Amino acid sequence: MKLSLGLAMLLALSLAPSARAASEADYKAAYAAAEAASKEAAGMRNQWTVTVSALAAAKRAADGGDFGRAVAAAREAEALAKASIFQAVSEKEAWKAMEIR
Amino acid sequence: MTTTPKPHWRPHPTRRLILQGAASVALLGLGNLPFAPARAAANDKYPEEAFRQKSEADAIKALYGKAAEPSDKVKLDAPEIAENGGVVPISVTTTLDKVTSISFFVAENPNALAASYRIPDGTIPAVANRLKMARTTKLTAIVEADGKLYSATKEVKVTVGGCGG
Amino acid sequence: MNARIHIPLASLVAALVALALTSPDVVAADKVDPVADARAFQNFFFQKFPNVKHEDFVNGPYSMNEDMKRQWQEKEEFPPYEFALEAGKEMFSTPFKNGKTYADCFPNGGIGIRQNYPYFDSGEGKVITLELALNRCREANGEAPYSYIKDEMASLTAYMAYTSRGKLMDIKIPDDPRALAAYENGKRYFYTRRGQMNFSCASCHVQSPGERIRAETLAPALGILNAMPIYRSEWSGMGTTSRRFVTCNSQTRAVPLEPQADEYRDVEYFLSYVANGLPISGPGARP
Amino acid sequence: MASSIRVRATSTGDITEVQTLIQHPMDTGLVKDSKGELIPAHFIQQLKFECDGKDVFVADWGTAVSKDPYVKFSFKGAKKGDELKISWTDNKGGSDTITAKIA
Repeated sequence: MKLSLGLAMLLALSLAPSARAASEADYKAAYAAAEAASKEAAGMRNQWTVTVSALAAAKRAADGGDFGRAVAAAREAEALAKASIFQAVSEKEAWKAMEIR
Repeated sequence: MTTTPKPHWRPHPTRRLILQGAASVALLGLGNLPFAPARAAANDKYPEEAFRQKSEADAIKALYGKAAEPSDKVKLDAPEIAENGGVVPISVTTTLDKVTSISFFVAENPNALAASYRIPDGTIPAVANRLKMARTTKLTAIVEADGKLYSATKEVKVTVGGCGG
Repeated sequence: MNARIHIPLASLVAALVALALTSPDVVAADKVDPVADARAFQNFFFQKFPNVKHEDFVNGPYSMNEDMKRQWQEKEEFPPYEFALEAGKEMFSTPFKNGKTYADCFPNGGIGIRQNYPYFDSGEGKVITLELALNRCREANGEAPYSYIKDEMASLTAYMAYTSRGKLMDIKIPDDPRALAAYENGKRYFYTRRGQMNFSCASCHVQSPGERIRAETLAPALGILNAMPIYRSEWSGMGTTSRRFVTCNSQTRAVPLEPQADEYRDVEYFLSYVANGLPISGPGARP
Repeated sequence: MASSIRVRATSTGDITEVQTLIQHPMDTGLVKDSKGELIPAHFIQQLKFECDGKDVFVADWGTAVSKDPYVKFSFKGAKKGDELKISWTDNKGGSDTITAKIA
């Protein structure tokens, strides 16, 4: 009994997020956030090629009406952009560790 | 390198005739060619059939029509690891005499026969050239001396496929 | 697709954090001393590869691997950059529409001067590379500039490099704070990690020269620009310094800057300066 | 336009060494371009070297010969100043020919 209860809960949990299909509004919000982070990374002249391709994938998916995939790609682009910003900030000092002295 | 489907390369029949025509005209055009010595190498025409063969065995049969036996008199020089499959420097020299033809076969290439050289009288039986290799492959050099075939083989490791694409 | 990305991403961020915390407490802004830098840079490679002759470092991967060196020497008998070299020589002597030629823009008519490039222009307060000077010469004479990564620029720089073959790299840093700043900016760019691969130039060309990254044997950073421009079998064509910087960036998944951006000019200045005393061997042939 | 054939023929004693580099794409017909279309086969099939009217070397090439092909060979019976005629034809009917003096 306990086992099936656990299973049922697990099942419900995994279904919950996709129950409500991502809407265009979700996509627009996720894309805007990703684009802002990507612009900041580009401003620091430390943009990654994978950020650019993830943003493009998000737009393509949205144009095709698949907002679920579009939101996922936009979130991924945002994460990549943020990682590249973190890299640029930390490298401001970290590079000296590798310098031949 | 993604393997692309191999289109069956066969020039348009009439174009091939024109080519052959042009080739023979070019030869005749040379006019004052003294009649080629009797022991001329394989006929002067471009060995189209041999170049179309896929496997090494078929290519050798199409080009020479006989089998080759390995011989240490054929010295084949090729790199162990090719720096780039697109440009592999390869050379062969031999101490055999009355050599009339030297050819190179790259087993793993789409078509095994890579290059074939006709060595008229008075030309030193040695050649250096640069070939393409699709992947790590057996490389064979064959020397035709006094009507018999002698061969040497070497394995060449290829890390970057030489055929681009 | 995104699950797969998140795992390496998380580990990457963790690694970055760890690196930031553990890096030694960096000495307060130490004074920029190019002379000491160059000596330390060269000694690092001389000690790491004691049996490589000093001037051999300019031959990149071939100084690291005997079998490849033999293949290179065979290619050098009749090198694949022969056509670019001849095209460059012809272009160099063909006058512009206004009758002038490149020779009028360069000291000594542009012959045998490659070893002094890039130089710091105190008027402009910036580093001027050979490729930039060539395009400026074209524009000054009413001609359209060439692309920095295409064959025409490679042919011109190939000819100018050829006329300097054997001369020792001789880059000067004038006593001008802006020149020191450009040199320092170039050094920083060289050691800064970038791209999703999180590599800096040093990760490959200082930490693992002679080793392979996938199929390519890595060249040592010392003298790495002395053979520019290079004919690469992989590109089956010529490559200028700009093309090399741009492709290296995209291979680490960093979006390249525009060719001849300040960072590229400064890192070329840094890399050429620390190679002072090593011979020019351009144009070069590479795998 | 300059010829596509670069040749260096030097004779020492009775032996003349000939090195040739030819500017040619040597496309195999199996490679796709950036737009994903197959680049048609375009390669030199035959390369001939002639000295005072006699063939001294004939090369039959397939698609496995490198881009900007190079070949080196030597032959006897020629001396400084003799003329060497070099000509090639490719599978599209293209051709080029030059004569060079043996140095």
